[in-house]
Amino acid sequence: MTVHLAILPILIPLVGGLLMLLPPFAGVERYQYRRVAALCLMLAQIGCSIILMLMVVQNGAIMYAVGDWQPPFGIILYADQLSAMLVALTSFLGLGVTLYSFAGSDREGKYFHPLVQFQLLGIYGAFLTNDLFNLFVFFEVLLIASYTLLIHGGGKQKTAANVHYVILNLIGSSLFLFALGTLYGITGTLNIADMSQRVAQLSESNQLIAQAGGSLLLIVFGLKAAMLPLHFWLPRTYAAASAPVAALFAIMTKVGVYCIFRVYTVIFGEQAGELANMIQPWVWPLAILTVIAGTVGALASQNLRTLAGNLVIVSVGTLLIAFALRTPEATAAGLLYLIHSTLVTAALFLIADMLGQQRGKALDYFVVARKTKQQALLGVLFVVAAMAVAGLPPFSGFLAKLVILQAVTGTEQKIWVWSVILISSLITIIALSRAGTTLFWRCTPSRDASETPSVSKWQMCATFLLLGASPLLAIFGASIIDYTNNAAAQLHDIPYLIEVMNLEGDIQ
Amino acid sequence: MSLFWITAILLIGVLIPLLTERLGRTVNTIFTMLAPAIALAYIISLMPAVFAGEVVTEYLEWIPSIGLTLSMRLDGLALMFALLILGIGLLIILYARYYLSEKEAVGRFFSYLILFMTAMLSIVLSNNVLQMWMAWEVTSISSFLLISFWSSKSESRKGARMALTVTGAGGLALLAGLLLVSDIVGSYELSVILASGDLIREHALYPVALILILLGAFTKSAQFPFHFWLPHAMAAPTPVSAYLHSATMVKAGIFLLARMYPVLSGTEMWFLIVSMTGLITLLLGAYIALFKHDLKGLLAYSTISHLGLITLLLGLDTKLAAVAALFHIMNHAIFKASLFMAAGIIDHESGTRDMRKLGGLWHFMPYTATLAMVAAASMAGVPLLNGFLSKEMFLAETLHSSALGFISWMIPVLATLAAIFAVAYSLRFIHDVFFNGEPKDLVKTPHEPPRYMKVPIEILVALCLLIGIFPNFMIGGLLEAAASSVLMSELPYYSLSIWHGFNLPLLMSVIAIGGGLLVYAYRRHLYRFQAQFKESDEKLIFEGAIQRLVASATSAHDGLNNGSLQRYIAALLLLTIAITAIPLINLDTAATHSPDQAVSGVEITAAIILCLSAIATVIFHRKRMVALITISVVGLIVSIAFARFSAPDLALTQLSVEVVTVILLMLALYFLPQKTPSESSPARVVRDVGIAAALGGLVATINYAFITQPLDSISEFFLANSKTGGGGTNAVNVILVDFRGLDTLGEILVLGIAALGIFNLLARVRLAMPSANEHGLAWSKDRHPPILAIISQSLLPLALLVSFYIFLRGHNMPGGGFIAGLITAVALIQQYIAHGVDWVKPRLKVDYQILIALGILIATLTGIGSWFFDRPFMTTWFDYFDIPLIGEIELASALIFDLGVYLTVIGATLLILASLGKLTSSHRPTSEE
Amino acid sequence: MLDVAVVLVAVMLCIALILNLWRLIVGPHVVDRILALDTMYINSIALILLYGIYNQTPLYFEAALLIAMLGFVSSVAFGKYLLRGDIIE
Amino acid sequence: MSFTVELIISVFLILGGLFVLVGSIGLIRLQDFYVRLHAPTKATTVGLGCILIASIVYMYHMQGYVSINELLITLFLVITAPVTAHILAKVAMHHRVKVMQRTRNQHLIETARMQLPPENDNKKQDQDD
Amino acid sequence: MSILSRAFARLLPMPLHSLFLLIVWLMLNSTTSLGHILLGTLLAIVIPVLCAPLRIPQPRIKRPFKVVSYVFLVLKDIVVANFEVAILVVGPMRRIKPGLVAVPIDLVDILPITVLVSTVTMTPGTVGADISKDKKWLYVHVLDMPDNEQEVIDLIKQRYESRVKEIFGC
Amino acid sequence: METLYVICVGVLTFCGVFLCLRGRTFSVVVGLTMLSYAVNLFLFSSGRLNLKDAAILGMSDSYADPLPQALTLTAIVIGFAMIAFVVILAMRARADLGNDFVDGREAPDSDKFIKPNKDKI
Ligand code: NA
Ligand code: NA
Repeated sequence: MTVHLAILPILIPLVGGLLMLLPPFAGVERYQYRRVAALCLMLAQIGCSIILMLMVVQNGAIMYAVGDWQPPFGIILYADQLSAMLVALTSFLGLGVTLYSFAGSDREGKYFHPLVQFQLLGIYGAFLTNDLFNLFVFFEVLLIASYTLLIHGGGKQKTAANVHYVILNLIGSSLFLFALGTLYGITGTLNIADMSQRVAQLSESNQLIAQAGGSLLLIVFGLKAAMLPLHFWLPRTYAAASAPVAALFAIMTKVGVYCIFRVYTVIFGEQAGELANMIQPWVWPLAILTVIAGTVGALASQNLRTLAGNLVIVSVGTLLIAFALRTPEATAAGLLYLIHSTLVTAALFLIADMLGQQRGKALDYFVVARKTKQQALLGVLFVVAAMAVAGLPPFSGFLAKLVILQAVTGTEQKIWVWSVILISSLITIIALSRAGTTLFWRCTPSRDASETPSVSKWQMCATFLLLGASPLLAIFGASIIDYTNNAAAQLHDIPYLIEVMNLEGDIQ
Repeated sequence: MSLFWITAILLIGVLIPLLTERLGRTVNTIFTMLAPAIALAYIISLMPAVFAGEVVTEYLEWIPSIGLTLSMRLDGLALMFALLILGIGLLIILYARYYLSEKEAVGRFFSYLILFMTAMLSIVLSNNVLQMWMAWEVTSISSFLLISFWSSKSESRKGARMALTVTGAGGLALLAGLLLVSDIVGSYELSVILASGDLIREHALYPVALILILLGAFTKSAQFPFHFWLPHAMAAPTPVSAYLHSATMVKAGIFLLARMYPVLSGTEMWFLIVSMTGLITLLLGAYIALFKHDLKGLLAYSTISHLGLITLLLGLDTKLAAVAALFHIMNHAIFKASLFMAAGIIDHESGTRDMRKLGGLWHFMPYTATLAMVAAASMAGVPLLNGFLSKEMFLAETLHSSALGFISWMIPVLATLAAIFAVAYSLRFIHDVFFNGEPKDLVKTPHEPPRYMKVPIEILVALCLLIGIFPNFMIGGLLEAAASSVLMSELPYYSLSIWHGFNLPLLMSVIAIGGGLLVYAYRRHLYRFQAQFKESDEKLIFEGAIQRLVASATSAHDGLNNGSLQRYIAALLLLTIAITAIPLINLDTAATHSPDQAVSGVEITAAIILCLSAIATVIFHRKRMVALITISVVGLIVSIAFARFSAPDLALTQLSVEVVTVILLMLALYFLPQKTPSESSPARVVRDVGIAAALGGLVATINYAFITQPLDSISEFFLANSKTGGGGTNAVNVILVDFRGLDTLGEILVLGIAALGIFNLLARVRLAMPSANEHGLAWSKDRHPPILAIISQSLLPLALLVSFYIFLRGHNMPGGGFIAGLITAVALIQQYIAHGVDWVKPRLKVDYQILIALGILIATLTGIGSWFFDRPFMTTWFDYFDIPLIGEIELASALIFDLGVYLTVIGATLLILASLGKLTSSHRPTSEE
Repeated sequence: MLDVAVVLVAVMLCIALILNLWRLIVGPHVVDRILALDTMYINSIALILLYGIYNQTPLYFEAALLIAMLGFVSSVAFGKYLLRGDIIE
Repeated sequence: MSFTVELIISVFLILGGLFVLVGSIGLIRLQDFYVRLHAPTKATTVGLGCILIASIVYMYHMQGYVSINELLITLFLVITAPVTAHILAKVAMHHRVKVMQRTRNQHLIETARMQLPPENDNKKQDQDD
Repeated sequence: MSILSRAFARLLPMPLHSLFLLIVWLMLNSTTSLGHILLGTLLAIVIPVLCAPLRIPQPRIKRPFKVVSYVFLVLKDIVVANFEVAILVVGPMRRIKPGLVAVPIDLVDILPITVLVSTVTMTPGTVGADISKDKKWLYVHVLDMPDNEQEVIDLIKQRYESRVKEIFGC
Repeated sequence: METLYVICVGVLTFCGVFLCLRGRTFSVVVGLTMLSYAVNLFLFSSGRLNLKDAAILGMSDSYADPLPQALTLTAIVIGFAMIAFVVILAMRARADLGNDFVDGREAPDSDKFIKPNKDKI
C-alpha cells in the first residue's frame, strides 16, 4: 500500500464520499452512519498524509505515474515535502471541520459529508498533481464541491454570495483553459517539470507567448487566492457560508497561493531565462495592495465572519509577499505562515459561529446584544484566535510574521514589507479589539439564557483542535521551521524535480 | 533552580487563582501570592552574586534558526526591576484582596495580574531581544485585560483599547527597531548587542533603528505626544493603576531606554530626542496634574511628569544623570504605588475620587491620611524622603547640561518650574482631600479601611522614609549594580546622603517648595487662566480618530466593493488584459510562422454564420428565447467546426452537450423573466464593448501567435502507444480512458457533484410558475400532444440502441461512454418532454443518486483493480480473444471504466432534470395572470 | 465530375445555410426562428455527409445521426416551451 | 470509380442540393409562417434523402460493402420531421401567428387552436366575408 | 404452454420491434458476423424490456406487408409532390393559395392517427396542423388549396387513411 | 484558415465577455456558454488545425494531435456541469432574492414568487 501512498489521499475521500451516497449510508435518517464514516475517513486521511510526509522526508520526493505512463506522457502525481505538508494540513483542517459539523450543521442540507470529502479530494489533488491540465480538473472538482457546499444550509445570503462566487470562478476557469491552451500550444507538454525544461529552450518570440500564457495563470491562481483586485468575492462568500464550510474554505485560497509558488518557481523559475521572475513586477505591488485591501476591509467589517474573511485576504497578501521575495528562505517563511493562517482563520470562523449562536438575532454583528452564555470559554477562544491572527506572541502568528520579516532582504523591500505588515498588524489589533470589546462586553441586560444553545462538545473539540495548533506551532517552531526550510529548498531545487521525474535528457 | 523556573512558576501562578477562587478571597489571595513570593525569594538569593558584578545568564534553545532563544539575563538593572515588579506586585495582591468586592471575579483578576507580572518580569530578565519583544507585547495584552476589567463600563473598554492601540503600535515599531539592530549586529542576543554599541551607532540605519525603538519606549512610558492614553487607563481598578502605572507597565519603556542605553546613547540624536521629549513630558504632565479634579487623574499626570523626568535624565547622557534616573525609577515606583493605593482607599471608603467633593477626611481616616501625606511629600521632593534625594540629583544634573548651547540654562529653569508644579499638585492632593473643609454629597460616611488594606501602604511609606534617611544603606548596593549594568563602565562618583551642603540644587529645591506653596495658594488665578482653554478629552479625540479611520476604511472599502459583480468581473478582465497584453506588445507579429492553410468557401460561410449568430445572440440577449435559438446555432457551427478539423469525438460531444444545455436554459428561462429590460447606460455599453473587444483581440492574437508555430508535442507518444499500450485505435478515447484516465475520473466526479449540488439547490425551493408567457398569452391547454408522445416512445429503443453502439465502439472509433450516456439521457429527456415528470417518474424507478455514485465508483474501482497486479492506479489491461464462430473480440478494463462514465452521465443528467421536474409537477402553485 | 458536383452542392448548401440564418435573424416570430434553426440542423446533416464524401471517410456519419436526433429534441423542446412554458412539466 | 457510378452520385448530390436550396429559398420567400412551414420540412427531407443515397452509393464504392447506416438517418428524419412540423404548427396557432390574407378557412385556425371540432357552415360563411 | 407463451410475451413484448432493432444494429455495425448477430439479438431482447415501462400500449401492426406497399406509395407521392412544391416556391408567390381544411377521421387509436398525420405532413403541400381533442378531426394546412376543398379531404381519407386502417386492421 | 479561425475565437470571446458583463443572470449564463465555446475552440487549436485526418489509427498516415482533443472533451464536459449548475443557481437566486440581478439587489419584480421553505431535510 505504501507504494500507492501518493494517490491514497485522493482515493480515500473519493471512495469514501461515493460510499456515503450509497446504502447503507445514504438517506436522511442515516446521518449517524455518515458521521462515523466521515470521522473514519478523516482519520484515515490524516494517518495517510502523515505517513506520506514521513516517507517523503525519509526517502525523498515520490513520483507516482498514474496508469503506469511515465513522465512526461502520463499524469504524474508528485509528492514532495511541500505537497505532503499541505495535504497533511488540509486533512487536519478537514477533521476539524467534520467534527464541528457533527454539532448539527451537517444536517442542514443533503450530502454534507460526501461533499466535504470531494472538496478535500480536489484540494489534495491540486497539491499533489504535477500536471497542469490535471490541476485544472482538480480545481474544478474542488470548485464544484465548494459551490455546492456554499449553499449548504440555504438562505438568501448564501445564494447571493454564491452567484458571485460561481460566476467569477467560471470566468476564471475559462481563463485557465486559455492559459492551458497557450502553454500546450507553445511547449507541447503538460507535465510541469517537463514544461519547465521546455520553456527554457523556447525561441524569443515563443517565450513571449509562453509569458502571456503564464500571466493568464496568475489571474487564475490569483482569483482563487483572492489577490487584489480579484479578491472581491471572498469576504461575502466566506461570511455567507455556514461555519464549517467557511472554515474549510480557509485552505482554498491557499491552493491558489500554492499554485503560484509551484508554477512560478518551477516553470517560470530561475532556469527559465528571460521568463524568470516574469510576474514579479505584478505580484509585488499586488501583494502589498492585497494586504492593504484586506486590512481596510477588516477595519470596515460589520461582523466577525466578514472580519475573518478580510483577514484571510491579509494572509493571502502576506503569502504573496513571501512569494515575491523569491528566496527559499522567504518561501519557507511563507509556508509557516500558510499553516498558521489557515488553521487560525478557520478557527476564527468557527468562533464567530459559536458566538452567533449565543447572541440571538445579533449573530456575530458588532452591535449591542445579549450576553453570550459561555462568556469565559468563548472569550478565551476569541482572545487566543485574535492574538494569533494579529501576530501577537506567544502564538503562531507572531512566529510566522517574524520569520517573514526576517526573510526580507534589501532596504527598499524592508521599508515596504515591514511597514505594510506591521501597520496591517496594528490595524488588525484595532479591528479585533473593537470587535472583541463589542461582542463580549457591550451587552444588553441579560435575559433568561436557558434557551440559548450551549457550545456542543463537537464544536469545542473542533475549535480546540484548530486553535490548539497555534501554540503548538510556536512551541515546536524549531522542527516546523526546519521542515518548511527543507520543503522550500526542495521546491526551489528544479534539477532535483527533473531527476525524480526521470526527465533528464528528455530534451536535447 | 534557574531563572527559567521563575517564569515557569509564575506561569503556573497564572492558573492558581482560577483554581483556588472557590476557596474564598483570603485563601485565594494567599495562594496567588505564593508564586511571586517564591520568585522574589529566588531573586533575592541571587542578589549577592549580582552585587558582586556577576551577570547571571541562562540559555535554552527554542528556534535557533531564527534567532529566537529562551535566554535570561540577570544584571543589576534587571535585578532592580525584578525586585520592584515582584515586591510591589505582592503588596498589590494583598491590597486588591480588600479592594475588590466579593462579587467580582477576583480569581480572574489575579490571573490577569500574575500574567502581567510574568510578562513584565520576562521583559527585564530577557537576554534575547525577540524574547523581550514577545514579553513586551504580552504586557500590552494583559494590561488591556486589566484595564478593561470592569468591562461593562464604556470608559474601561475605551481606555483599554486606547492603551492597547498606542502601546501596540509602539510595540510593532519596537519590533522593527530591534530587528534592525539585530540585523546590524548579526545576533538577537542582548549580550552581543550590548557589546556592539559602536557598530550600531556608526551604522547608516542607526537613526531609523533609534527612532523605532524610541517609539516603542515612549508609547509605553506615556511620553509626549503619546502620553494621552495613560490617564484613561485609570478606568482600571485602582490596584491595577497602582501596579501598572507606578512600577511596571509604564516603566517598561524606561527600562528599554536604560537597557539600550549602552548601545543607543551617546549621540546628538539621542540627546535631542530623548531629553527634549522628557523635558516636555515633565513640564506638561506636572502642569496638567494641577488641574485634575480626579485623584487618579492627578496621579496619572504626575506619573507622566515623573516618567518625563526619568527620560530627561537618560537623555542628558551623562553618567551621573543615568544614575539619578535609576534612583528615581525606584523612588517613583515606591511613592507612586503607595499614593495610588491611598487614592484607592479614599475612593473605596468615600465613594468618590473627585477632589471637589472630598475634604476634611483627616477626621475620618487620620491614619491613612498620614501615610498619604508622607508619600505625597516624597512626590513633592520634601527632604528626609526618598523623592527629595533623587529629585535633587536630577536638579543637579540639569545644571551640568550644556549640550543645548546658549539656551542650556533653560533646562534647569524648566526643571525647577516643573518641580514647583509638583509641589503644588502634591499639596493640593493633601490639602483638598484631608483638610480644606467638609466632604460634600458623599454616598457613604468615610472611615478607615480594613487593617490589612493599609499594610502595603505602610510598607511603602516606610521605605520612603528609610531610603530618604539612610539611602546608602537601603539601596546603595542595588543602585550601584544597576548603574554599572546600564553604564557598562566605571561608575562616576556620587554620594547618597541627605545633606550635600548649601548648593544650587538645594536652592532650586527650596524655590520649588516655596513656589509650589505660592502656586497652590493662588491657584484660582491659574485656574481662571487655564479655563480659557477648552479642555479636550483625549478619549473622545482618540475614539473619534479611530472612528474616522474606520469610517474612511468603510467608505473606501464600500466604494471599492460595491457588491457589483459586473465591477468585479471588469476588474478581473482588466487585470487580465493588462497582464497579458504586455508580453504581446513585444511580440513581433511578422516573426517566423507558417503560412495559413487554404480556406474554402464553406469554411468562410461557416465562420460568417458563427460570427453573425454570436453577435445576434448579443443583440438579442434581452429577448431571451431568441438568444437561446441563436446560441444553438453557435453550438451547431462549433460542432461542425470540430468535425471539420478532424475531431469527430469533439463534434459528437459538443452537439449533445449543446442540446442538453439549451434544454436546461429553457427550463430555467421558464422561471426567470422572459425578457430583460434595457438597463445598461450607453457609457456602460461602451465600456463593456471596450473590455470585451480588448479581451477578444487578445485571445485571438495569442491564438494566432501559437497556432502558426510548429509544435513539438508529446502527442506522438499517444499515437504510437494508443493501439499497443492502450488497446484502442481511437487515440482520443484511449487518452480519455487510459493515458489521462485520472482527468476523466475527475471530470465525471465534477459532473456528479454538479448534479448533487443542483439537487441541493432545488431541494428546498418552490418557485411559482407563470401561467402565461411574457405577452400575457395563457399557456396551451394541450399539455402532452399525443402525437409527440407516440413518436418519442418509439424513438427511445432506437436511441438506446444507438447509444450502446456509440458506447461500444468508442475505444476504436469516435464515441465513448460520455457521448453514449448523453444520448441515452437526451432520449429520456425526450420522454420527459413528451409525457411529463408525473408520468415518467413512477415508471422509471431508478435512484439517480445511486446511479451517479455507482458510476464513479465503478470507474474508481477499475483503477484500483490494477493494484492487485502491482501496478499503479489506473493501469489498464486489455487482451484479444479468439472465440470460435464469433471471432476475435477485445476485452479491456477501459471499457468498464467507460461504463462508469456512461452511468454517471445518465445519472447526473437525469438527476438534474428530475429535480427540476419536481419543481413543477405536483401541487404547482401558479401566480395569477 | 464528382469533384465539381461536390463543390456545386457545397455552394448550394452554403447559400441555403445563409438563407436559414437570414430567416433566423429576421424572424419575425420566434416560431419562424425555430423553423429556421430546424432547417439549419437538417442542412448541416447534408453538409456533414457531403464532407464525408469529399474527405472519403465514414467517420462523420455519427455526427450526422446525432444531429438528426438531437435537432429533433431541441426543436421539440423549443416548441414545447412556446406552447407550455414548462418543457418537462 | 466508373463513370456511371460517378454520374449517379453526382446527379443525386446535385438533386439533393437543389432541393435543400429550394427549401431554404422557400423559407425566405414564402409569406407567412404556415406557408413557410411547407418548404423546408419537405424539400429538405427529399433533398437530404438524395444526398444520403449519394452517400450510400459512394461509401459502397469506397468500402466495398453497402453501408446502409445512412438509412438510419433517413429513418430518424422520416419519423421526426412530421412531428416537428406538427408541433411548430401548433405553436404558430397557439401564438396566433399572422396568417396570409388570402388563406382560406382562416377561422379553422382558432378552432384547431382550441382543438375543437369544426363548427357549422353558416358561421364559416360569416367569417369568410 | 401458456406459461411458456406468457414468458415469451414478457421477454419479447414486441417481436417485430425486436426484429427491427436487430436489423438496425446490424445496419449500424455494417456487418452480419455471428458475434454481432448474437449481441444484436441480446440487445433486441433487452432494450424493449427496458423500455416497456415507458410505453403506452398501442395496437399492433396486423398486416406487415401492407406497410411495405404503403411506404412505397407515400414515397412516390413525396417525390412527385416535392417537385410541385419546389415549382411553387420558386415561382411567383401570388400563385400560392393557402388554406385550411378539417378532415374528419375514423381512426381511433393514437398510433394510426400519428401515422396518418405524419403521412399527411410528409407529403408536400399539406401539413397536419392539429387534431381535435376528440380525435375525430384532423386540421390540415394546405399550401395550394384546390377550389374544392373536398378534393383534399378525399385524397387524405381514401389514399392514406383507408390504407392505415388496413395496416392496423381496424 | 488560421486567421479565419482565430477571428471566430475572438468574436466568440468578445460576445461571451460582453454578455458576462450584463446585469442579469440569464445573460451572464448565455455569456458563459458562449465563452466556453471560445475556450473550447482555443484549447482545441493548441494541437493546430488539421484539416485531413482524425486521430483514429489505421484510417490514414498522419493524425491530428489527439491530446488537445481529449483535453477539450474534458473541458466541454466540465463546462457543461458548471453551466448546468449556474443555470439552476440563477433560478434559485430568482426564488431567494426575488429578481434575477447578478448583484442580488432588491428590485421590484412583477412576478410573484414563493420563498424557499426553511424546514430541514
Ligand atoms: Na476638596
Ligand atoms: Na495502461
